[in-house]
Amino acid sequence: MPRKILTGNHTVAEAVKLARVQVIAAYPITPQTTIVEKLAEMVEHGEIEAKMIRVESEHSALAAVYGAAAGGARAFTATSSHGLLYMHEVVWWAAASRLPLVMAVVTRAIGPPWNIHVSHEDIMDQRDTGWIISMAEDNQEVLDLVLQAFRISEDERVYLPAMVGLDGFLLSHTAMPVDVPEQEVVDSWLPPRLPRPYVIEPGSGVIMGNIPPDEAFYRMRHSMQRAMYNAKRVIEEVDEEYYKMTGRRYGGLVEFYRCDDAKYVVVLMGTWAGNAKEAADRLRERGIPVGVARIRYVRPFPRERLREKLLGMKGVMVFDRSVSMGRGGPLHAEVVEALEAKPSIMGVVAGVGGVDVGVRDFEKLVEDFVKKVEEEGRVYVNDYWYGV
Amino acid sequence: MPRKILTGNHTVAEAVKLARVQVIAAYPITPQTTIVEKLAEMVEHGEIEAKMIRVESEHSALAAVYGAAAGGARAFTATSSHGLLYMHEVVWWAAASRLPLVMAVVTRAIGPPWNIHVSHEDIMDQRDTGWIISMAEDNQEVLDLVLQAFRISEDERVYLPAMVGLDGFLLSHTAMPVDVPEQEVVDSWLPPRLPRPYVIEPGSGVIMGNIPPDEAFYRMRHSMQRAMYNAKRVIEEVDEEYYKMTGRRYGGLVEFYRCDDAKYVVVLMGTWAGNAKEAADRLRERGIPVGVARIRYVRPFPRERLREKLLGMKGVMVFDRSVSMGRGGPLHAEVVEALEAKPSIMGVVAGVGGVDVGVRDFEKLVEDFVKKVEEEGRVYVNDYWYGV
Amino acid sequence: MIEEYRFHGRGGQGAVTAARLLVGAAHREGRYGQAFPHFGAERRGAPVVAFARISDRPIRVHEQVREPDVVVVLDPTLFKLVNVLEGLREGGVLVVNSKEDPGIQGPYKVFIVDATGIALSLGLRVAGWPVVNTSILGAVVKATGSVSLDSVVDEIKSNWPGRMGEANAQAAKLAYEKAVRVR
Amino acid sequence: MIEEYRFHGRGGQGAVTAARLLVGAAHREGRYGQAFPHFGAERRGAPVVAFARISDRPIRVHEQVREPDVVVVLDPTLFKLVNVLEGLREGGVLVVNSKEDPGIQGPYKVFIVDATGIALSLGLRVAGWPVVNTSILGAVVKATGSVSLDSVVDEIKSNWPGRMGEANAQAAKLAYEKAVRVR
Amino acid sequence: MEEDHLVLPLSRPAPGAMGKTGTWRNYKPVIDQGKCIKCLLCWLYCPEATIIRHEDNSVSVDYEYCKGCGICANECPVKAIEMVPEVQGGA
Amino acid sequence: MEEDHLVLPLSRPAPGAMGKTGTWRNYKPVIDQGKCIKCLLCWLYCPEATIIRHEDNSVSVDYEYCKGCGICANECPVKAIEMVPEVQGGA
Amino acid sequence: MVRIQDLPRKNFLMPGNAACPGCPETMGLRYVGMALGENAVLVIPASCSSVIQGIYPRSGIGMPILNIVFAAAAAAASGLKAALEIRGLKDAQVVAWAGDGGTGDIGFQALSGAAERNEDIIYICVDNEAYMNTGIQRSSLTPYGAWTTTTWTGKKEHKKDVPLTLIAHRVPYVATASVGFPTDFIDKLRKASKIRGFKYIHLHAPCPVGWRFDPAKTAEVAKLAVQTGLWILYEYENGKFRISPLSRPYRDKSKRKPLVEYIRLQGRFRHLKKSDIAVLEKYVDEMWEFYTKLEEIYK
Amino acid sequence: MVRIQDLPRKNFLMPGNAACPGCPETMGLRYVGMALGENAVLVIPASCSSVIQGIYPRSGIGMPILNIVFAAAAAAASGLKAALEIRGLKDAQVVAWAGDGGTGDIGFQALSGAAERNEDIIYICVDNEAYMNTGIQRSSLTPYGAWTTTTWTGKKEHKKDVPLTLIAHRVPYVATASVGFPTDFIDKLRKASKIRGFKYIHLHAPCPVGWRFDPAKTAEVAKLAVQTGLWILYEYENGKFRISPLSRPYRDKSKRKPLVEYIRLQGRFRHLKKSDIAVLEKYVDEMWEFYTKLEEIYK
Ligand SMILES: Cc1ncc(C[n+]2csc(CCOP(=O)(O)OP(=O)(O)O)c2C)c(N)n1
Ligand SMILES: Cc1ncc(C[n+]2csc(CCOP(=O)(O)OP(=O)(O)O)c2C)c(N)n1
Ligand code: SF4
Ligand code: SF4
Ligand code: SF4
Ligand code: SF4
Ligand code: SF4
Ligand code: SF4
Ligand SMILES: [Mg+2]
Ligand SMILES: [Mg+2]
Repeated sequence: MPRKILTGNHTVAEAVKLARVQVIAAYPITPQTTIVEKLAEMVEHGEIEAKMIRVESEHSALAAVYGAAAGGARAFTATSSHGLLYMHEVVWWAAASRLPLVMAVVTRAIGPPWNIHVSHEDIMDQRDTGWIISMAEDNQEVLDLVLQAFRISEDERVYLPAMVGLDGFLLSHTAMPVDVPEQEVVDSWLPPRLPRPYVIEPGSGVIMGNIPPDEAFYRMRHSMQRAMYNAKRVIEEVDEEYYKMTGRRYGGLVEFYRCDDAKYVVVLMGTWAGNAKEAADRLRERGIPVGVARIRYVRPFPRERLREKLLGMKGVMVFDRSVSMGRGGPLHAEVVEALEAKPSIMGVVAGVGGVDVGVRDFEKLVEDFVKKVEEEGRVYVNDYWYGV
Repeated sequence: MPRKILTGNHTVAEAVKLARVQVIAAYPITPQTTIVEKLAEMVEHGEIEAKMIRVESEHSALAAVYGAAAGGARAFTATSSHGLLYMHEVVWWAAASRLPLVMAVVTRAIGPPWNIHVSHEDIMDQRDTGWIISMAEDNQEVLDLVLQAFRISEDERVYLPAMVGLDGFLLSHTAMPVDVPEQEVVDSWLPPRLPRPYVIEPGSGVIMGNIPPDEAFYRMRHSMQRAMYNAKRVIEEVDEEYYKMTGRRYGGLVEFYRCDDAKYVVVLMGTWAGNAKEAADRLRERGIPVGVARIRYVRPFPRERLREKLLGMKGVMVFDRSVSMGRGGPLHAEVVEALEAKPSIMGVVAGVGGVDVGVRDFEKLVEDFVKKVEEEGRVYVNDYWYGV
Repeated sequence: MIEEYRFHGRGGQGAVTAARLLVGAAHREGRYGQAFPHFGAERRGAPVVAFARISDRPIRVHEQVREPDVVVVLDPTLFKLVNVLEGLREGGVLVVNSKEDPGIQGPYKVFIVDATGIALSLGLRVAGWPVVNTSILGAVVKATGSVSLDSVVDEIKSNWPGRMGEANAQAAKLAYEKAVRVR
Repeated sequence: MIEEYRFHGRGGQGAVTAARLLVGAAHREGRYGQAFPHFGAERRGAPVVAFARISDRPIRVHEQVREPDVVVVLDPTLFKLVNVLEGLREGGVLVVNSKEDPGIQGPYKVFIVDATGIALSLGLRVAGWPVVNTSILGAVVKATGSVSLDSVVDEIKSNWPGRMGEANAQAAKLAYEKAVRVR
Repeated sequence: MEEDHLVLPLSRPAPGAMGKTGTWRNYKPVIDQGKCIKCLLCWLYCPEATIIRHEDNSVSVDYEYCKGCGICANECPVKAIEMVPEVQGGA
Repeated sequence: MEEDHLVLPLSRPAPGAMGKTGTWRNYKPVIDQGKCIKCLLCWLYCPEATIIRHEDNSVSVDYEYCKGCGICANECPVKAIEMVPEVQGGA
Repeated sequence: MVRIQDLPRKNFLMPGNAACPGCPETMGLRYVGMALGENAVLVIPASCSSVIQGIYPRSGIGMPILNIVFAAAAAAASGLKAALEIRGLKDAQVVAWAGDGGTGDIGFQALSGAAERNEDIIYICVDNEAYMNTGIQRSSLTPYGAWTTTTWTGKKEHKKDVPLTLIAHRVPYVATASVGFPTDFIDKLRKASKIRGFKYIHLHAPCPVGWRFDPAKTAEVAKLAVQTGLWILYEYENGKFRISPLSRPYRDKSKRKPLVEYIRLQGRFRHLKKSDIAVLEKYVDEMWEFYTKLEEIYK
Repeated sequence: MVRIQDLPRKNFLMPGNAACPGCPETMGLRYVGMALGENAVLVIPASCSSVIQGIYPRSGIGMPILNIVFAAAAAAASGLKAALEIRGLKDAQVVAWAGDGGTGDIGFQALSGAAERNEDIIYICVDNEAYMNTGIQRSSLTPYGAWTTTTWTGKKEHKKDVPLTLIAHRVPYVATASVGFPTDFIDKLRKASKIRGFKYIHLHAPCPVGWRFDPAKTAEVAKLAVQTGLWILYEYENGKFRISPLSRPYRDKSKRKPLVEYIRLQGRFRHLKKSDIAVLEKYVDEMWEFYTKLEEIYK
């Protein structure tokens, strides 16, 4: 496996090439630009047999690769910050279409004022949309995550698009050693994309997206959530398979660094996890038992894994490189949720897509909940979907 | 105060008229459309002295009213679902510009498949952006929230744009009685907009949005969060003032319905709260002590108010009319966060906008945290901003 | 107590307007109400549904009317197409625009009125279609007594000032007179 | 131990490339490295900064180099514009493209080399500017001994195959020979 | 086979995606086969594809779905189609 | 007075928003006032506004910020401006 | 021009769909099916045509469809075409089918981008001159004077000339068509399907609901638009512009039917004053003058 | 044409800004200040000009600026103008200042919308024929054959003719200009400032960094574009189109300098083959033929 010195962005391009992507569309934005440039170069020089669509905006970039995915091709795009916001509508659309697709997101701050540097607002802003969302710590992981994203996204238990986040400049423009697997090795593990779960083509007789009854809509959304839950398993599996192939594994949804004997844990995601690990080592040298839980996948969110490991800790510190204004760090709230709160709590997802939820529905649901609490003492449910 | 039978959308238009809005730009989308139609009618018939810009998309709709706000006018737009997603980039931009602005969001599901019915994905998707976000239960509250939104948004302690959510069809297309205050009454309470916090005009010498050092950027973001915290107070104040003027008050950030003696509480937002209250009454008749906490403001999120009231409850049930795919209901996570989790937890917001956070920063922060936990036994911090 | 109404009509017949007028009439009497369409694409001629609630107290319920007290059918042909009786409570009221007894079985009060005929007799047409939504409201008043005919008439007139209002109000009055209970 | 480098240059001089080549050379010796620019708009002629880290173990730290072990100055005029010594560790190394001793005070080792002269003597110019980033690397090797001259030469050649590579490699070699410690 | 995690937003072409739209009709097109010259204009213009074109290019109406718009009658060059009120509603 | 909750993204026009850009220069425009015919073309074309136009329409250079692009010299119709290498760096 | 009798019998529009009676969009969809048959794959942004499909799990349109967000028809079609091509399905005709709003307003950028890249797709704008799906709001293609629910006193600006902007993009093929003249439309579609690169067809589609006329008159109104000279049928093909035979007579103003015949049928123009009508009449004359000259330029 | 001596002395561009040496955008900004003075208020989408402003809390541009997201210049300017107008500041000239990418690609829709609504603003496209701020990627306005970092072997399509599409919108004023001819540009700006409604000016702005030429030659290259006939200066004003005096001589092909003089100065064209140059030469001839005829149409 040849090792190369690559920037994060060129690593993305290498991975896209290894994945034998067929259609690429992307729009330049700092600090993602060198991905587009490199891919354009590869396509023009025949290093990769793909069609590149030089779109006029990010909305069109994602719409184009989405169209390509609907047409059965393996497709890829990349963006950052305002580009991601500008395509946001299509981000939602692509996920609910259940088409496999991969996008690299080079994380960057959102203006005003203009700022091209790293920040996680852009990628965290996508957390509701139904995309698998992963975050790399270094360029090696960038390569591995991009390749794995195709596998996960195209897995029949998942069929959701996948985003791979890499930190702007910290990875995108930092050159570091990356083991690049041979094409044959990747080929053996990542076969050509199958025309699944459906393809829009002459004769397919398939219409994607016309109006359903509200209840059917709600079921579709529930099925996305199921696919997310499936993805948790798939991600861990892929991590193992990949290990067999390359000798590298990361721990699936979360990487726990020195957490086994820790009393305090730092939770975060992205490149600065390296700094946190280094800091943990130093603190340990000084007798403070610190570990790091690096969230590799924001979506599906590793609630169970975190809970398992962190519930017994004395202190948990969540670092957010973004903020949900008027509340706080988005990872923070979700980590706290994973560690549960004091009263019995049940989260109900209902009424989505207009499904009528009336007085009697509430009455029944609350009554059942009360009964359960009274019987079981303490109840905790994350997302109960009513009537599905 | 004349009472009229109005749909939610026509209520919005009445409120916009009463607020003497000067510039309107909006793009039609079901179920928001009748707002635009009514406003167009009012403008063309001279019932309101405003300029209406009939834009070609929502991205432009928000950009236009944003431009108008930058030019010192009181400005308004309205949208829904895909419209909100399409303008999402400008939603972010407008907030960080710190310009007062009001937008009505008629909540609706996001496709595919196409679905025009109520769902909260669209408005919840905006929760990171820095907008004040409120949700109405009925059309009376729609009117009141829109009027109050101008006050809050233009308050010098806040200067953030404000969104008012009303549920698609459930309110937008449902006619019900609304007490409409007289113009003079509103005028006395909502004076013309002042050219604050800044105006872009000849001679102003003001440049909005050029590149800052990362640390300045981080400070700007922190200042938005401060403004959000200020808004909590301002919202409660405005609720009181409004009460003096109209005899109506709602409880500020959260309305607690029969929570004082409740053991179980349903938490939710929007129109279906009415159903939940009705259900609570029925359950109480059957001896089950249920209350309802209706979140009126998703942003700023009423952490403290919820905590105060709900921490001692036996059971809390959070209803989300949307889902953050791969996690669960977004309200759910935030309510749980407000009720804290088991270990000591500290949320840190850092590194935003590229501010370098290195090994020693981690080391110091973690050490301080550990010290605090060891000293105080249990620590809980929502958003610690490092170095601001 | 909340009275719940369901209106069946066809796209273009103004079922939603009928619901709104009814609520407006109740409002004139100091009562509370709620009127809303069934939220779908309304196509000319296609079966449509609208709802209303009326109560002495403010209404905070927001759900579809699942068990109406009153069902109003603006077009008798709808009997063949949809189950207009769905969920109608025992003892509930059915008001039908029809010349003849639709022959309904069940524990309901049934009223009929020839709203089409009344509309046509008064020249009430829009785009060739007889306007039956105002006339049938007269029959609803007769059948339920929930609001007064005067309130309905006032509401109609304030909605369409001038000649249009007069004619529509007249239709409601005529329907009030002519409506008969057949069951 | 991680060695940390900071390169000072001007937009167009290739400070980032120098950092990358250095890391590439280390990589040839089985070591690990990291090279990155300071993230701002790079304008021709404007002062720019780049960083590198080299270590025997994989590097997981991702922060700006705050206390470099080695500072490399590609353009002597920069002394007047920026504090190139900022954070340089005690005992650290300063490598300067200069004909004369810059007269630095402090606990540092200072090396100079006339990289500009070397570049021009070999005809190494791009858009009129002398290419100093490859030549100065030779001096860095001499000053630090962290990587071998061979590795640097190989790295240069594999970056620019052909004549360009040869000339640049030659520049590095010459600089290696000519660099002198002045403090 | 629809799996729990894979309820897709996919439809298939089929008549009646909005139900039996023949019920929307107030007027009903009736073709006078005697007058008809088989020009197929009604077939061409019918927005519903509810003019049935037979092997011999004679035409008839699919009343289950015909919405009664009247375009066929309007376009028939020999006035072979009459719009007849349905018993109900119309006037 | 900047309040904690109101750190605005606002700037004001001022020279040196990118620092003393004169330091970017490799070549320096030197005007030969004897040759100069005060045509103002250098002033007009200078992309930096660093040709100073005096009351009498004579011109001089603001070396603190002039980036040394050479446009003034290139456009001067009488070649009254020469680009002289700065001691440093240039060649 | 193709003879009606020779048109294929197969239906690509399903009866029982959700269109209003007398809908011009369903008419147009039928012609697309007749012209392109099994090869057509549609990309449909938000519009009446998204609703016309009816309720899941059925569809009232009998061609494969990728429904797409409002602004993205041309972009999604570009990607879909790329995929089908790279997969070897060379015969597939990817057709973007968008309303006037989805074409001239919110989808204009994606359209322009695809045109500039010369994507090998057919883009059809089905122009009913307003946002009909949301209930008759003004679009940039609404004509001067027309009432809509966002222009209660009539629109103040003239109709945006989208096909002309496409000609300004110098794409291989631009044509105008009308649901009043199906065979002309079908001919143009078939021609387009044989050209490589970007093809744009602008289909005039009078809507009884939005324009307020009797649904029986959809085709009649469409034909009147051409016969009064308001809507000019033409083709721009590889740099050559020519007015189509069906419109050619109306170069001669005296051959044109009076514009008021067209206007009077439509409720949306009811409030027009004489002076407004004069504005529209002048507009027609100017268009003819302009397009006649354009024939000269692009000869 | 205004005399240089009569141009105002006041600087609206601050020295020490963040532009590269030899930047055409700063040149253009200076002329905007000279032409419109204190009345100008700029709306600037993402572009080199957003960076040129330098670092907070200073600004290298001496006019009030609303920076705005990439796609929204024309829309934000529309709103800003509405506000200033409703507040009684009638003299304010709201100027959208956008790059070729922000104009012809991602901002094209907002531009078209504002044009159709005939907003009373001046929209200037500063055209350096690529995305320079992100490091020289292709835009739709990049010319045929040019190397960029997304067209390594040269762009395959011709430059999108954005001003022509604006003429197709029939707005009150469309003009082309060049940083090589500042007084012509200033004249056009001043004329535009007196016209009510939408004004579009397309400013050709050769960029030394992106086009790979010596920064001393920015004005020279700009002038050559006009003198070789590649860039035609013209005005379209209230339905009349005329080629500007500075370009008029080049109607006569023999008066044009050879295109290769222009091409040879630029690194981005280094790889061009003879046949590519022929394509560009043909393009110039065709443009002249077309625009000369357009003068006939819009006389
Ligand atoms: C981003 C976005 N904005 C608005 C809408 C709402 N919308 C759906 S269809 C439509 C109008 C379509 O008009 P047009 O393109 O002319 O097609 P028509 O309905 O007339 O067929 C609108 C405004 C939407 N779906 N998405
Ligand atoms: C939505 C969005 N996409 C991409 C970018 C990144 N971006 C900023 S400026 C720019 C290029 C601008 O090109 P142009 O408009 O030609 O202006 P120039 O830089 O050439 O002056 C790009 C792609 C952005 N800021 N926002
Ligand atoms: S009435 Fe209309 S729908 Fe029915 S057959 Fe005739 S044209 Fe078709
Ligand atoms: S249009 Fe008339 S004549 Fe022609 S086929 Fe139909 S019914 Fe026969
Ligand atoms: S060299 Fe360039 S920046 Fe300096 S004065 Fe001359 S034109 Fe201006
Ligand atoms: S261009 Fe030359 S002659 Fe003209 S003012 Fe400048 S220096 Fe003098
Ligand atoms: S509104 Fe018009 S275009 Fe839309 S479905 Fe109805 S008839 Fe067709
Ligand atoms: S890249 Fe070109 S346009 Fe941009 S700032 Fe530099 S010189 Fe100016
Ligand atoms: Mg339309
Ligand atoms: Mg550009």
